[in-house]
Amino acid sequence: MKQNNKQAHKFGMVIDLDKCTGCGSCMVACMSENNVPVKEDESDKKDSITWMRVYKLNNNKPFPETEICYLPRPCQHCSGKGDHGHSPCVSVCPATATDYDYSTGIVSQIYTRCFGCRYCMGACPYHARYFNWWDPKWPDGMESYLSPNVSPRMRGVVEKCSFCFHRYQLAKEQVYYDGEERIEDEAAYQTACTQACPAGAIVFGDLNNPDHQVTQIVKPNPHPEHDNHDVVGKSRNPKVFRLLERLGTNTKIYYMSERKWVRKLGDNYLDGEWEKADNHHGSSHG
Amino acid sequence: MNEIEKTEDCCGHGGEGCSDMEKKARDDKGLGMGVIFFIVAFAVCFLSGWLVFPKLLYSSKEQPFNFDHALHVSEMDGCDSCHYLREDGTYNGIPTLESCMECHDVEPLGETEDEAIFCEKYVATETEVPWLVYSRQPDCVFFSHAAHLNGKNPMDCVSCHGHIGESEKCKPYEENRITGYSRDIWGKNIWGIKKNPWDRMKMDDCAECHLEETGHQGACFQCHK
Amino acid sequence: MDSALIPEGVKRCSFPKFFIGIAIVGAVVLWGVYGMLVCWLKGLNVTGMDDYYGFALWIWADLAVIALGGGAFFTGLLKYIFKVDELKNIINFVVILGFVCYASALLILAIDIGQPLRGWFIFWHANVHSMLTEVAFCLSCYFAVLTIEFIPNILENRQLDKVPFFHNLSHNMHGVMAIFAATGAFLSFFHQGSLGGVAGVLYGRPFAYREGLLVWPWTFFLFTWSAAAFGPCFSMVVLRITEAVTKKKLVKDNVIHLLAKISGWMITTYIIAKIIDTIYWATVTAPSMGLKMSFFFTGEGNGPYNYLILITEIFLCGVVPGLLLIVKSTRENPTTRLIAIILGAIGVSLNRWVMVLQVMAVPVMPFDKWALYMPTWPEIATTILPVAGGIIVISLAYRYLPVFPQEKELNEVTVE
Amino acid sequence: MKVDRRSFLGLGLGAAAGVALSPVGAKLTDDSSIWTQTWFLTPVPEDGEITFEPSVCSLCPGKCGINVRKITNRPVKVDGLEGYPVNDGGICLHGISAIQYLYDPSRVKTPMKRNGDTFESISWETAISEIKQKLGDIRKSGSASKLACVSGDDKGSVAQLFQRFLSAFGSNNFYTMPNLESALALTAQTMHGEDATIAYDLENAGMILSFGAGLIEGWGSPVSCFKANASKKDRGSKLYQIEARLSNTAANADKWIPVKPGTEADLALGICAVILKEKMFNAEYAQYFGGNFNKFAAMVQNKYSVANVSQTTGVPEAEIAKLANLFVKFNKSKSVAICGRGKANDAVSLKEFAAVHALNCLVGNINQKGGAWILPQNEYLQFPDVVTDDAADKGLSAKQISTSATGFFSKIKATSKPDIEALFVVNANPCHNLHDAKYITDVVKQVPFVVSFSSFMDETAKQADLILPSHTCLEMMQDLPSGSGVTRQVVGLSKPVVDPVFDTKNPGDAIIELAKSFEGSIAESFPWDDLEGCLSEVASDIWDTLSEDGHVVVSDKAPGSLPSVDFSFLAENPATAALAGDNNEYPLILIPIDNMRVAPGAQASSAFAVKTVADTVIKGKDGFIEINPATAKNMGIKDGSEVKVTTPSGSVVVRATYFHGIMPGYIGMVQGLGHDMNNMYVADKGVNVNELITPVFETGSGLDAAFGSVAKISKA
Repeated sequence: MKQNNKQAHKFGMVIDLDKCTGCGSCMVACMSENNVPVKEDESDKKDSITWMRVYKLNNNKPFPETEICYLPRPCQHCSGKGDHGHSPCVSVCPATATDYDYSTGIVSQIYTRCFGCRYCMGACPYHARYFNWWDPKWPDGMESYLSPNVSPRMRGVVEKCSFCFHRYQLAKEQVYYDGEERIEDEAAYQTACTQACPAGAIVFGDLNNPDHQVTQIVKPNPHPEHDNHDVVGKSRNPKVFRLLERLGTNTKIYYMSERKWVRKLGDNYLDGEWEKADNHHGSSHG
Repeated sequence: MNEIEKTEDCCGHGGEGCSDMEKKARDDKGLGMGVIFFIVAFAVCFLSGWLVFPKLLYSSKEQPFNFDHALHVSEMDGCDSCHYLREDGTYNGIPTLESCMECHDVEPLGETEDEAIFCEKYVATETEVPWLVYSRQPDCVFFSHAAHLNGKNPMDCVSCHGHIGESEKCKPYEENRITGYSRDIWGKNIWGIKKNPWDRMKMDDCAECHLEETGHQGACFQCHK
Repeated sequence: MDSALIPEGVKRCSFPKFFIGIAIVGAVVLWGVYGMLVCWLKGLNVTGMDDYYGFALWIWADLAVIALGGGAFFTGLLKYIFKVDELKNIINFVVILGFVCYASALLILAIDIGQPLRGWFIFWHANVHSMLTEVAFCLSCYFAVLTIEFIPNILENRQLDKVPFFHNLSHNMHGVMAIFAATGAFLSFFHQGSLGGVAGVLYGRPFAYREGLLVWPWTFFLFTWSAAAFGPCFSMVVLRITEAVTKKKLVKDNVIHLLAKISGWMITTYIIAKIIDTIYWATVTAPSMGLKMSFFFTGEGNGPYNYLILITEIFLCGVVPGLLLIVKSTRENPTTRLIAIILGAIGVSLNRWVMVLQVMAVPVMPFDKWALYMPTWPEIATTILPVAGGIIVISLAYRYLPVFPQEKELNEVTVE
Repeated sequence: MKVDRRSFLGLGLGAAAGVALSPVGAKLTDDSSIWTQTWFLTPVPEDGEITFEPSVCSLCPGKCGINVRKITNRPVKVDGLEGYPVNDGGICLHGISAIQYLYDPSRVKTPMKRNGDTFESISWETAISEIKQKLGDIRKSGSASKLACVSGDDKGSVAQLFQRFLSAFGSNNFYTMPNLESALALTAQTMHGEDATIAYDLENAGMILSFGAGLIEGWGSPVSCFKANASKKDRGSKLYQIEARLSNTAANADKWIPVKPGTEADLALGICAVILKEKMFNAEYAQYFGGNFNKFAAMVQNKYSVANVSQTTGVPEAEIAKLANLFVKFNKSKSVAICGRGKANDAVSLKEFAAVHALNCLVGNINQKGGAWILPQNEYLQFPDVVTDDAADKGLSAKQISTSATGFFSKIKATSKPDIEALFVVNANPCHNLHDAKYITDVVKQVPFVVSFSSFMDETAKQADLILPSHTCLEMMQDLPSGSGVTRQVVGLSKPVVDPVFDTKNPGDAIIELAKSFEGSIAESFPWDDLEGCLSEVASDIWDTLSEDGHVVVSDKAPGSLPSVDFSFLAENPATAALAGDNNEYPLILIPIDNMRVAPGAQASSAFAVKTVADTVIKGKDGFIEINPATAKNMGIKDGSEVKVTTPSGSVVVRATYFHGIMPGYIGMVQGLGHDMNNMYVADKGVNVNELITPVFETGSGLDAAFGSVAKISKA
């Protein structure tokens, strides 16, 4: 159980940034699925809870060479340096309110355990974690659309994307009912954002399952990179990258784009490093 | 100050006037009174803590009317005729009025006055019975009955719910005034000490069993939502 | 009117005067308490923090007071373990100071967390991997130790001392104080360190992240070292203030000079280590994550976080006080010494600020922006609260307890 | 015995020890923490059985299939419906937000009657009889034609029942809000002389030449367009986007060709010219070209030479020629040209639509795979003839006031005493969504008797004398025909998936009830009890399938026959409508921006949708204009600073946000903001761009063709 054994799932996602239209369906699907509250004013994005946030990237060129691209950012569900499950946030939580589930690769967040020290937020470079600065509020009657499958959060705790874990739980119940043990079918467990995306830009599945589309697109390298042993699961598809891969967070959200400038924005590079990395990637695998 | 100085000046102090005798007497009196008060206060607080506090902590409610589990189990043979897994694997919990009405009607089947109440107050008016659920877990908990009934090593209801199926009377429902939990979650014993596995339904109890059965307590998201 | 409580043979200001002083500070305390209640009742939305600034003024205040309170454990260490006996004349005072600092830290933490009633989870459901857990445990243990170290001094109050039970208790406690001091030193080493670890382990935050030894990043050792080095500076600053307020000399110069000298060498050694650490980080650690040093101190919207802050921390408030305190002449010259110890206290606070707030400010994702933060009044009030509280504790202690063994001798009271 | 300090000490210590050794401390500590996990400040959703109910979304012209997840009859989530012919599982953010509209704070909870400046609740009976009273008087006075109705569209039984009511009553003043569907119908009418609609087979098209159509901004049927756009990568299809601003569509396109807004028609005709000059047009289809083809050919070649067009549009000559060649010779499958700026639901110009359609005709992609399909109107509703009486006939003999909603409002204002005595507004919010919204509001104020059928207290409802609140889409039964460019002709059935939350009615039922309250011909024209009864009769052919499967696919392949093309409208080279106002006084041009995350239609954005909007669109309550840094710097305007935007229609203060992707000299403002509603999530956030745009009417079509407005800005 403690290590990523063969039986274990490793759920992950690949997002095709060339298909993403920035329409916001994923964001709303997520809010609606996960009982995320809405404040009167959400225009201060630094205290606006959006488990799935869509960033607008641009190539910083003047008219008419300008290009823009949208980048959806759920929790990256890092498996941490060397893929050992010590995600930046999990290893710092003092009360074990967030853990790494070795059987699914999902980083949990337990609202009733969290006491709101916010250390995990400081640890997360993706700003995927959100604090409940306010009590959750819904206008009269509106709370009757809340789903019982995700418990609403109280003031003073941290919350984040859970890969719609409750859907996994429900899928599991079905599997048990049918007298099986394990979810094999890709369709049986999909996140709300994946399901909603009208462009089909998001592909979700089990990175340990070769039959799953996500694995076939990403082709993750199971071995540590020779130049940085912390990095495991780097994609062997030259068009696919991860956010801040060099930190060794080993995220399970992969991004895909034909556009060089977009791929370059996925990580920090010293002058000249990017070209090297890209060419290397291109030549050795492309 | 350091030790040497202290001892010195306290000896000096002792030297002037007050003889050890007087000192002793003064202390005894003082301490004596102190001790008496101490004992009294201790006794009062200690006992009220053990005896009165639990009474205050829990409220006690009766069910809308008595439900005879023993009778129904024998009539319907087995728990799962009323408490069952739905097609999608989720658990139906307390049966809805609708499913009760598969057998019951406005006209009582038996003579018990409880059924009479049921028929006129609920069946007739088609209002759900506001049962008080002894084993209701808080909102943050996801418990999969399917996993425990259909999983690798299936469990029977008793191991968690005890012998409620054999009860003829519904015990009063006790609710923790602070947390709103049913008392059965924490257990009857104020320290939460249990004799039988079903005496308590706290996370530790789940973890304990999981550790035995699966070799691991399980990840948070296994049972939380 | 309270003369019965005042230690024998020393002079204290009149009670009304004292009372007015306390009342004024008390008003500040009340303001702080109000701020605290606002935070607890309304929730943390009343603060200037946001999802980019989960750690802000409060956490800084925690780290700072603990570093400044470091004088307690270090002086204790010197006196009880290394038997530097002169320090007995200041040990009571630094213990009280440490007590105040650690009490403040705990209070602020209780306000800072989103669900104070669950605060105890950190002990009950502890995650051994978390630096914060280590902090919590050591911090509270050491606070207990400080309390124990403080008690004998309290029991020496003229009235309490009359009770033989207390008299003997304090006597015996003095006997075993060395053990507590040792424990304290040990605990402090860890929680001072783990406070450094708090930032150092954040491998998702290139500005904070440091390689290290075993499970401890370099910041772990730097924080301990800096606390030991700058703690005494702060103790001396506060002593100087107390002397100014009471218009009395309370500790003999040789004691101060000794402490200053030790502090000086500690600072110098620390700052050398710090400089090496910074260079290594700037040339190896950060670049390995694809970031140039200049990125962290320049760049659009970086607000106050430019090279100046780095230079101030390391040179003005590190190298300078270090040198001033190791050179005999400047060390023994009251003015330069005062400058040095003040700079030192500022330096360590600044270091803690940088290691908390600049970490949050620096964007990590290439398309993200610098984040800045401005505290609100409840944050400020609750941060000043323990300071005011501390002033009251120290005043009371000074007035009613024999804190300074040398006071009598240094100020002969002429009974008229 | 003397009680001294020590006694108290003892007391205290004793008590402390006693409590310490009792369970109190531990239990209270634990329980207090548990209390914070279950306290009253956080709602606990009720658990229950999970069920799914398929339905169809009516929030926009897209008409997507939705699957509503319910917990014991309580809708908790809206998903896209797998396998539905329009959206196959996909769904947009507004559809998902349908559950929020149910409980929207600005909903009208009961029928309302104006009382001075306020409203009072009344019963449905009173409401209906009040209307009957008023309308009765109007008829008696022999001016039946003075009843008008503005509707969101004219498709589906609900809209058509309103139209029918007007006919039975004796008025032909039925207007629909500007929308793509009607523009397409008009184009088909003009170019093929058929009562048809145009659909685009985008998912099979090779090259898509889009003249500003916001394929992923909500144009046409949004989700199906999203899907078509997403699949182009795999199909090797290419999208060429022609517009002044780097919209999401442009950013997502294979090539973005900036062009001066308003000159799209010129560019299209310019490309036609090249195609004709090079004789690249499709010879087979050319035999269907009507008489005026040669005249058209001659006209474009001398009026729209590459040089001229490059001059007017700002597109390099080489680019134009290249586009023409690509468009004709694109190797994969057929190319198709589409138009209608952004969501194409405000300004539309017939000239533009015709010119772009001409391109499709020239390459001969008409009724071809991947081309433009001329589909007969979906006539699944067979209403019996309206029964009319003299009053009705008299009214119907009167001429329709205008051809467009905007035109209608401008006309009735122009005349001193209103031509209109009563106005119905259904599924529309003209006081916010039409150009020069403030002016429109004044006009509506003038109309003696206004009845709104809105679900929400929106800008138009606020001006009404009576509000007959409608269900929201999840509460409502209605038939929803697909359209707006989708090749599959589908009729969907929206079902009530939840009991009405408030005392509202289906406007279809309401209008039937109203009609029946009249004696004689009007009642006779409505021989049904309710909408469902009506549908089961007038849609009898498909009703069984519809009510069982939830949708019916009427047709999903291109018509076999090829329609002839009539170029005479274009051959006359109709004038392009120019923006009102003096360019010297107003050096800049303001263009509305369509943003998928902002709902532009009859209903305002949901709380969810507003939350997703960027802080460069709304910040606090402030709205923004997009401006090219070059333009801004010349005027000394800083990023994020406040500016005053002035147009001939009015002026507002907003903030400026730099965007390299907008053409220098132009400023953009997001459409669908600045609502004046009792709903904290949208109220007063941003400004309504429609208040800044003066309508300009295209000669011939009479459509409002104002693609923007001349404007000037200054530091505020």
